[in-house]
Amino acid sequence: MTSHLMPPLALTLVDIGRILSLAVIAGGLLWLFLRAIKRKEVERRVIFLFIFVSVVAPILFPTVFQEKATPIVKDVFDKIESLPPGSVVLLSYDFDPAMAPEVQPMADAISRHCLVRGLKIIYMCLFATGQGQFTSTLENVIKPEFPDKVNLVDYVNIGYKAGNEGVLNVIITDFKKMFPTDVDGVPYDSIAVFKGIRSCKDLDLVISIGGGKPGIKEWILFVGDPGNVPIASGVAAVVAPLMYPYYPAQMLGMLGGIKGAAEYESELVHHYPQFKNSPTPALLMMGPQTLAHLVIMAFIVIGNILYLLERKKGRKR
Amino acid sequence: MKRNVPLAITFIVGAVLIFSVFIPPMENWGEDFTLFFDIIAVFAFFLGGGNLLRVHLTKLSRRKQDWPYSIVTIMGFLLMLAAGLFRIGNPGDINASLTEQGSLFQTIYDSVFVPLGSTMYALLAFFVASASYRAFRAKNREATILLVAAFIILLGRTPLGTIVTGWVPESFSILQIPNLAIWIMNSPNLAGQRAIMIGIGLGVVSMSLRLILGIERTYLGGDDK
Amino acid sequence: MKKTTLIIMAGVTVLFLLSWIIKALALEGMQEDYIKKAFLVTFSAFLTLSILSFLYRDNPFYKFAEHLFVGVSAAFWMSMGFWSTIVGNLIPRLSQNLSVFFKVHYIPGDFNFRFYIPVILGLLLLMRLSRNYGWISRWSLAFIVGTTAGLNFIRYLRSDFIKQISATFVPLLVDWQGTGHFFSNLDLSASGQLVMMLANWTIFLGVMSGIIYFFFSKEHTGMFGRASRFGIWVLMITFGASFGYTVMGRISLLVGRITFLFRDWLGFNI
Amino acid sequence: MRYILIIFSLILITFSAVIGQVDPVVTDSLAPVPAPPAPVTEVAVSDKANDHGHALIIEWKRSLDDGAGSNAVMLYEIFRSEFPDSAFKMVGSVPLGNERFEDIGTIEKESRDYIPDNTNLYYRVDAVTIDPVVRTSSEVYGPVQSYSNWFHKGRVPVLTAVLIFGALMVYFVSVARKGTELYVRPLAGIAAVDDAIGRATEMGRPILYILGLGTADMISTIASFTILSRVAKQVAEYQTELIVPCYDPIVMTVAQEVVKSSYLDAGHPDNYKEDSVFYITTNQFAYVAAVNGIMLRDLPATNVYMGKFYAESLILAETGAVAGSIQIAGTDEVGQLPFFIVACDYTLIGEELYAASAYLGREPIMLGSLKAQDYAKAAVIVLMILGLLAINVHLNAFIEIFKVVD
Repeated sequence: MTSHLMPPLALTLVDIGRILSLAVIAGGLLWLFLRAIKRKEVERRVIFLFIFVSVVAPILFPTVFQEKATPIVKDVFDKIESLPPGSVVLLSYDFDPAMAPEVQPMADAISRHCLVRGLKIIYMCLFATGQGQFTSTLENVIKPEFPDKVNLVDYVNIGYKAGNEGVLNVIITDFKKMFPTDVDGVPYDSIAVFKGIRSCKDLDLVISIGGGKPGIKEWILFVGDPGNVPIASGVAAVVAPLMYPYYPAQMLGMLGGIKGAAEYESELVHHYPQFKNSPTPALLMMGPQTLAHLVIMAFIVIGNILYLLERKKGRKR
Repeated sequence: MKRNVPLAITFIVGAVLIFSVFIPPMENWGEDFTLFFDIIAVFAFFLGGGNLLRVHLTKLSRRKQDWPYSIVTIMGFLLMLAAGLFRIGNPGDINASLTEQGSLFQTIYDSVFVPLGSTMYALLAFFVASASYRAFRAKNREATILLVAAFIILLGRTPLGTIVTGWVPESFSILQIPNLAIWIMNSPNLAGQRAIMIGIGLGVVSMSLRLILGIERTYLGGDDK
Repeated sequence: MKKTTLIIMAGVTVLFLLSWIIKALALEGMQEDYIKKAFLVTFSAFLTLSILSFLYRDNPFYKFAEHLFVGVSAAFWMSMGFWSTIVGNLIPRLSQNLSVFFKVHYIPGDFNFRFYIPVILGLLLLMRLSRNYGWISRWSLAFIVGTTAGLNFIRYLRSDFIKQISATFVPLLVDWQGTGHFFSNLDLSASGQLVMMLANWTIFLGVMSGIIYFFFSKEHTGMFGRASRFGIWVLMITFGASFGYTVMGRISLLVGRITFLFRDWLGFNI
Repeated sequence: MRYILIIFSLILITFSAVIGQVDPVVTDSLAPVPAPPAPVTEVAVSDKANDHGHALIIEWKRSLDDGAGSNAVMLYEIFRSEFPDSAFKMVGSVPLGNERFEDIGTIEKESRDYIPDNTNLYYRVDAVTIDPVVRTSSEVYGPVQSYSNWFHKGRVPVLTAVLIFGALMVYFVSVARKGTELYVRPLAGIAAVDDAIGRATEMGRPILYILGLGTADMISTIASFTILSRVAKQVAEYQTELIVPCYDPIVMTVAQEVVKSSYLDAGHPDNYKEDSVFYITTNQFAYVAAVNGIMLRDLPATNVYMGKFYAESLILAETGAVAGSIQIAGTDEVGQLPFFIVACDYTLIGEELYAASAYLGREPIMLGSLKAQDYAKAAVIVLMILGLLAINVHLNAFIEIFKVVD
C-alpha cells in the first residue's frame, strides 16, 4: 500500500496500474484542453468517464499523497508530542457507526500516537454506540501494534454513561462518582491509570472525537472552559466549520473531516517511521478525493478557457 | 361549504397554535397537532398508493408508451406491500419488528431499495463534475465571484492547497489557501447564509399570516362552483 | 425489438447467471443459504449498474430499475407509515381491543377521543378518490395548512429572525489594546487580530447588504443599488463556497458505491 | 422434616454466632460506617415559572459535609408527598455539589410521574452517603402548590415581533386595498417563465413543472402553487402540453385543482387533461429516477423547478441540461441554491420565490404584504446597527432584550 517508499525500479503491478491510470487521466485532460483550444465542446459522457476513472483508479491502485499538517492539525500533534511520558490523556468516542468512516481513522491515529509516546489513555464515550467503535481500535490498533501495553496500566476503557453533558458536569469535579468502575467492573481505585486523577482537571489533555451532539462543543462548554483543561478534537467535516470560533482560545486544535485525519496520519508516519506499515485509511481515502477534486478543478479551468475563446470569437464576428 | 369551511378551519387552527406559544397550558397542543399531521400523512400514503396503481393500470390498459415497465412497477409495489403491510415472509409475531434481519421486507430493503437509492445519490458525483465543466463559466461578475470562491474551497480541501501556498510565511498565513478557505467559510459564507435565512424567515412569517388570515388561498384550488 | 437489443439482453442475462454461480461457489461453505445470498448480491450489483448506465443514456435496464424503484418505494412508505404511526401511535390511544390484537401497549387517557380527529380528517382526504365529493378533502388540507402555518409563524420568527439578528451583534474591534498595539502587531496571520476583525466586519456588512438585496418594493439604484450589488456578491461567495465544500461529500458517496461493486460483488481485496 | 429442622437450627446458631461475635470485628476491619452527614438547610420549593403547571423547583443549601467537613455526602435525594409527615416518595436525585432540582411531572393522571396542580405538596431532601442507609433528612418543606401560568414571560420579544409585524401587514394591506400603487421590483426569473412558455409553444414541446419534495403545508410549496397557476393559465392559452409529476399525494391533489381552475379561468376547460398532473412516489431518489426518465423521453422545452428541493436538485438540473431544456428554478433550501444557480438559466433565491408568488398574484393584498416585509427588513437593519453599537460600548441591556427563553 505504501509502496511509494520502495526503491523506484521495483515496479509492482499496483505501480503499473497507478502510472497507467494517471497517464490516462493526464492524457485525457490534455486532450480536453487541446479540444478546448480548438473551441470544441466535449460530450458529457467523457466527463463522467473521467470522474469514474479518477475515483476507481485510486481505490484499486491506492495512491498515498503526502499531506502536510495544517496549523490547526499540527497543534494537536505538537501538544501530544510535548507531553512527558506518563501523562494522562482522555479520548472520548462521541460517534456512531454512521460517522465512523470519517472519524475512526482519527481515533486510531491519535491512540497510536499516545501509546508510542508512552502516554496513558482513558477511553470513554458519550454515544452509547461509541463502545463498539472503541473495540475496533482495541482490536485493530492496540492489540496488534502494542502487544506490551497492559489494560488498566497503560490504558483503560471506562465506557458509556447516559446523560450527555450531565456526565461531563460530574466528571469535571469527580470521576469516580460517575465511573465507579471501568467497563469490566474493576473498581476505580485499583486502576493504575487513575493514580493521582480525581477529576478532569487533573488530566493533561482531553480529545473528543465525534461529529454530533453531545460532542466537542459540550466538552468545551462543560469541561474545557470551567476546568481550564486543554481540549482538542477530531470532528466530521460537517461540524468542522462551526467549531472554528473556538480555536485556538478554547480548543487547542482540531482534525476536520477525512482531510484532517489524513494530515495527522501523515504527520505521525513522518515522525515515527515505524508506523509506515500501519494502515492509514484516511490517507487512502484522500486519494480518490484529491484526484476527483483535481479533475473537477481542471474541468472548471478548461470549461472557462473554452468559454473565453468562444466569447472572443463571438466579439470578432 | 367548499370554501368557507376550509378557510375557517385554517384560521382557527393557526390562531390557536400561535396563542399556545404564549399560553403555557396550551403548550401540548402543538405536539398533538403534529401527531395528527403524521397520522393524516399515512392516509395520504394510501391515497398515493391508490393513485400509483391507477396511473400504471391506465398506462397498461391503454398500451401507452413503455407500458411493459408498468408491470414492473405494479409487481414491485404488490410484492413490497405483501411483505410490509401483510407481513408475508416476516418471522415472528404481529408485534415483531418489520425490519427484522432476514424478513422479506428487510431483504428487499437491503438488496433493492438501498442499492437503487444510494446509486441514484452517487450519480451526484458525476453531475457535480459535469456541472462544473458545463456551467461554471465566468459569464459575468457574479458568476466569476461564485467560481473563484468555489475554486478556492476546492483547492483548500485537498493537499494541493498546501502544496501550492504552503511556502507563505506565518505572518501572511491568511493567504495560504487552506486558511483562506476556512476564512471564507467563516465570514462571507456565514454572512450570506444569515442574510438568506432572515429573508426566508420573514417570508415564511408573512406567508403564514396570509394563510391564517385567508388572504392566500391558492392551495384550495379555484372552482367555487 | 431490435437485434442488438436482444443480443445485449441475452449477454446481460448470461453475465448475471455467471455472476450468481461464481458468487455462490465463492460463498459456499462460508454462509448457510449461499445460493440466495449470491443471488441478492448479484441482483444489487445489477441494479447499481443499471442506474449507472443512465449516465450513458436512457436504456431498458435503467427503465426497469426506475420502475421497480417507484413501485417498491411507494409500498415501503405505506407499510412503514401503517406499522409505526397507525399501529404505533394511533391504535394504542384509540381502542383497547385493537391494541390487544396488534399486541401494542394500550395508553389510556381522558381525552383520547381527540385522536378521532385525524382519523376523520384522513378519511376525508381519501374522499379525493371520489369524483363528486373530492372537494371535501379540502377540509383536511385546511387543517394541515393551518397547523403548519401556526407552528411556522412562531418558529421562524424566533429562530430564524430574532435569534439571527442578535447573533449578528459582533464586536468590530476584536481584542483591542490600543492603536499602537494594533499597528505594531499588524500582520496577515490567519489567527491575527486584523484577520479576526476583518471577519467580523465582513459578517456585519455582508448580512446587511444581503438583506438589502432582498428588498422588493424599492428600486435598486444609487447608494441602495450599490449595497444591493455588494449583497449579491456576498451571496455568490456563499453559493460558491457551499458548492466547493459539498464536492468532497459527493465523491465519498461514489467511493461507497464503487467499494460495494469491487469488494462485495467482485470480491477484490480493497 | 427432621433434617430441615436440624439445618434450620444450624443456620440459626451460625447466624447468632456471627451476629454475636464476629459482627463488631467485621465493622472494624472494613471501612468504618460513615457518620450521618449534616443535613441540608434552607430547603425552598417554588412553582416553576412560564410553564403549564405540574412542575416545581426545589432549592437548598448543601450539607456541611458536601465537599468539606467529613466529605461523606455523595448525593441528594428529593422526596415528595401530599402529606406533611408520611407517604414520601423519591422523585429524583442529584450528585453532590448541587443545590437545585426541577421536579417536572406530567399532565396525565395515569402516569407514574404525575404531579397534581393546585394541591398541597410537601418536600424533603436527604443527604446520602456512600452507604445508602446512612443519610440525614432535611426538614419537610410545605405546603407548596404547583400551578400553571397564563403567560410565558420569556417570550415577550417574540410576542412584540408578532404584534409589530401583524400591525405592519394589516396597515399595508389596507393601504393597498385603497388602490395606492405599490412598486415591486421585477424579478428576472419571472419574466423568464413567460418567455419559456412561448418557446415551448414554438417548439411544440411540453413544459415540465416540478413542485419539489415539499408537502402541501410548506411555504415554498404553497408559493409554487401560485406560480403553477400562472404557468397553467398561459399554457392553456397557448395550448402547450403541461407535465406535473408529483412527489406527495396531497400536493398532487392540490396541483390538480390549481391546474384545472387555471384552465377554466383561461377559458379552455376542455383542454385540461386529468393525467397531466400525476403522482410518482414519495421517495426522494425513486422520484428523481422517474423524473429523469420523463426528461429524456418527453424532452420538455422548459423545466420549472419551484418549491422545496434537496440533494436531487443537481441531478434534475443536469439531466434537464442534457435534454436541452431551458431551466428556471426557485427554492428556499439554502443548501441547494448553489446547484440551481450553477446549472439553471434563472434562479429565484430564497425569499424571491415567495415574492414571485405575491408578484404574480398581483393582488393588492399580496403586494401590501411584500411592503410590510420590506419594512420589517428595514427594522432588522436598524436593530443590527443599534446592536452593534451596543455591543461595542458594552451596553448589555440592549442585547438582553433579544434573549428568547425556550
